[in-house]
Amino acid sequence: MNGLAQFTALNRLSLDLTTGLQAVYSAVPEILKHLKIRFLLTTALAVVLDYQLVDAATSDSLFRVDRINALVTVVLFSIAILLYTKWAKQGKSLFVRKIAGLDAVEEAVGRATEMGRPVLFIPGIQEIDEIETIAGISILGRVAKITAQYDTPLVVPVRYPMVLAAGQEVVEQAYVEMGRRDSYNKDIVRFVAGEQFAFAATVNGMMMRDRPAANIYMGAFFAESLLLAETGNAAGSIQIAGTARPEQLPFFIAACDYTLMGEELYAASAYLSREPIMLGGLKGQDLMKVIIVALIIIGVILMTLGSGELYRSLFEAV
Amino acid sequence: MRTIVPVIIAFLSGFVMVISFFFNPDRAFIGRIESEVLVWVTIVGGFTLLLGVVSITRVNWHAVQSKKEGWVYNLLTLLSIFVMAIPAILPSSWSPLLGRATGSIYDWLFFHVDYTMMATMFAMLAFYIASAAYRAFRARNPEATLLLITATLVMLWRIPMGEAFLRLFSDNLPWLFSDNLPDKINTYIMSGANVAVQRGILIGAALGAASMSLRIMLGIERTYMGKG
Amino acid sequence: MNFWEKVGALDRRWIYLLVALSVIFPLIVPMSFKISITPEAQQLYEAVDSLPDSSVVMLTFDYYPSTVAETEPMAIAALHHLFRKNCKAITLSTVPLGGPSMAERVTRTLAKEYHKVYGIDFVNLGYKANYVAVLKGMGTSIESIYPTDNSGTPLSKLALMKKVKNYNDISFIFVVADNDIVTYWISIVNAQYGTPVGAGVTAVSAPKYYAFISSGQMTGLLGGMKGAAEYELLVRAQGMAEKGMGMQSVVHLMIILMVIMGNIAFFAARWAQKGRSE
Amino acid sequence: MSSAEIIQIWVAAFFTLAIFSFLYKDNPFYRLAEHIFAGLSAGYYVGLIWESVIIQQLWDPMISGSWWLVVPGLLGVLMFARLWPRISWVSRIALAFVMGNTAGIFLITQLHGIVLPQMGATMLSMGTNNGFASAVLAIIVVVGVVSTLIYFYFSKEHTGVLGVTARVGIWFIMVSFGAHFGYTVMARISLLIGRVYFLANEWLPSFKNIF
Repeated sequence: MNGLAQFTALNRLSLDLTTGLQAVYSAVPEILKHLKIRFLLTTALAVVLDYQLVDAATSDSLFRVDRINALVTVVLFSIAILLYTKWAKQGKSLFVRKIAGLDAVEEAVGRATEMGRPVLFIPGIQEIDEIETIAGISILGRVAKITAQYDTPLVVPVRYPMVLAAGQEVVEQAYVEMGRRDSYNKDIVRFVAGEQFAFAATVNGMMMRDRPAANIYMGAFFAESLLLAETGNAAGSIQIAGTARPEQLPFFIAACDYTLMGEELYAASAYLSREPIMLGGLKGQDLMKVIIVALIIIGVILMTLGSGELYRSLFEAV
Repeated sequence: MRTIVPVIIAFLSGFVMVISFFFNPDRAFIGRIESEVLVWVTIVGGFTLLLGVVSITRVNWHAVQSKKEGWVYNLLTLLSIFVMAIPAILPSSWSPLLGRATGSIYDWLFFHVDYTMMATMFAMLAFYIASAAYRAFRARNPEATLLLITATLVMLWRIPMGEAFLRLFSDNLPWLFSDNLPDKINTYIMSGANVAVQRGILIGAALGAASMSLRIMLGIERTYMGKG
Repeated sequence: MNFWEKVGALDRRWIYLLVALSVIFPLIVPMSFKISITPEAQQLYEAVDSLPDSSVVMLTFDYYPSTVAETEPMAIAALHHLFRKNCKAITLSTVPLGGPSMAERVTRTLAKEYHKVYGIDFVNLGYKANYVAVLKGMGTSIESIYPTDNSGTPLSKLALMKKVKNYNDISFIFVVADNDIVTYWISIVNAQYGTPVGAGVTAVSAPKYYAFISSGQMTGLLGGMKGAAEYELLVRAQGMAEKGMGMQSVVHLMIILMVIMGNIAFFAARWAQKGRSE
Repeated sequence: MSSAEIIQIWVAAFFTLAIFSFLYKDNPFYRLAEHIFAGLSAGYYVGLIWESVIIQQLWDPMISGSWWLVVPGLLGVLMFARLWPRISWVSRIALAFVMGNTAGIFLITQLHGIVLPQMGATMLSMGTNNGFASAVLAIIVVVGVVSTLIYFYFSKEHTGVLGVTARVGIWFIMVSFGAHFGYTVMARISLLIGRVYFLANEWLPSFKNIF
């Protein structure tokens, strides 16, 4: 079988899988879908089992038979992501639980309103093309809606021109939506400084002067996160942080009142913005997590019973 | 046209990599395509770095021209760019001071100015961590308390003096801490709880990265292309 | 602000002074401590030590100048080990800011000490852009990605490179890094080509790689300055890291005290507050 | 110590102290050092890319026969169109070519190189056949991985069994972040030690040769 025939065979295989799955999906409500998916997966594994047993000596064959486990994973993963993205675009109601961190943000802004002191929001210190900055900007939109409603002063220092533009757009839209176009002014979102530590030093100055009631850090942060959180603590503000960078999370947890960790930041912005691409991705990944947990538990049970080696070998990277 | 062509190119460039993974590179023709595409990507990738240099030069040039506040500093940046770049580009056959090899201006400036400053910039973090340790790290809730207790244990375990201190506990109270307490920290905290959580986060992050890659390849995610 | 609140909000520059003193103190009063070897450092040492004579090892300089205090001693100790065991070293860097220059300096200085000949015992490939394509590309042919070495000599003219086509001809990859490239060396190179990968990383990134150690995808791990000191001890190459451990201990104890005192001030302030408001 | 060495050490010491001066407060020395640093780093990229990409990967191979490399060369030049908003769309082709390729590699390697092997490594036997300690460790790892994954699961409310697992997850996460905190403290201190070591052992001794 030359390369071309192999390619069309592969193509037909993935098409059959997609149409088959599609038929199943449309007929079953969402919870049942997870069970259905697990049933389908065990049949797929049966297919894999006899491929995996094919002697690796045929590795000089055109097609890397020993990598069939990766093929099944990639095809299954792609179907899950694409189907959920399609439904999200069709406006289907896809449930995402409310992230506890968002309640903490609303509470903090509420407290700032009571005390009549400003809210300081930093959408991370990275460029606009970073996913964390995009997530930070969508959470800024939510905060701006609340500050618009209660006329609480809002300060948003940023480090890059493109983030400035995106921030101003989101804040203005929030004020217009809450019918408070008059109380919106252009320098709520302001460009502070380019260099990392100069940015932190300037924002620290603002914190000690304006003494904001709430500091909210949502986005990508690096070593200067320590400086910000520490000064905010000294200025007596409630502090809520959210970042996906693992090395900064321990410091934010120890120095802030509430912290959104890693994927929670993306889930919070998907929850708020309901943006189809982000929502589809999140739901697809959630489905994969269910499958992964199920497969792990099956593996642990088989291994404890002493007959799990063959099953476990399906997950080796070759 | 402005988005269809790039989307197709992104898909083809990615699809070659996905397909060639499932074929034997030396047997299938796709292997030859893959290897050539990879060479091209390393070449085009190199130019993105130059893009950053051109934009820094432009930003500083505008600042100097418009005599913005502190434009002298911007002039310094411009000078530093050329003092470093020009000798490096000229062929080293003309004089050992040119080119990039040891003994050239490029190498000297890098090791004795750039290298030093970068090492010092991050050395300041030690000061920030110490002051944050005192002024900000509070056991304000149960989670932060557990974090700080584990952190203290691991910090003690990581230094020889601390290890000796920990071993005091296990030597004098073997029934409570069994034999070697420091080893227990390595086994149960680092290779136990830490491995479990890092693995959970790794799997979550890998699913996120794969999802983003799929969307870039299929042209669903196009923010990197910019507006317009 | 009651007394305890003031104590808790001491001006940070006093603390900076304390840090400076606690770093300078061990310089005046030199201290040496017995450094214990973690199983992960032992695993890395044995993996390299068990390599047969003149086997080819890829040593990568994937760190920025900002973390040289932790990473450079690891690269130097690794090179000592390779030259002493008469292994062939192929060095490269995926870091554009300084990577190739640091690789060049470390290899050239150590080569003099061990009378190693460039092109036969060691080669520095330098930097090529877009590390994902570089790592994947070297799977089929190193020469396709690196037509020449760092100083421009075509690979075909270097004796060592004639017998090394791709990862199949490399016995071990020793990654010294301060960024996420380690995950790609594992998820691209080790997963697809099977070449064993060991790594020396900064302390801030070490905990993450325990997951790869326990899944067997990574053979050995050094974490931060302590990891560097452990490898220096194993290779018996007196180096910078070991000297630094004295200072490390003093400052660490000071930071632990800081956390404890800070929390005492925090709870005392809250307790005083409660006392006054009842 | 030759005069060249002394100059080297004093230049390096000047810039080290200029950066450290920021600790006291932002000052002209720091801004001077900061701007020179930005310039030198950009200059370093020019020298590096000129030789390692343009000369070694493009010019030399092209003049010795592989003329088709002019295509990636042109694609690379197209990248500069990004700097002028009017024609920035031209750069998309080059950007799409690179991003698409990386996406293709990541789609495979994140699933094949990370998800699958990490799943396999979590399938541990909880039996006590090879020792009580290994069974305890297996339980910790399996419960930890499952509870961490459930903590980052967003498609159902964290109530009932799911809620309990997520709670367990947060405790595991706090222990792991505590360990991470302990490691990071050492990282930051080592960097400071590196610089203080340079000042004390190289810069101070150089005073003898001058005064």
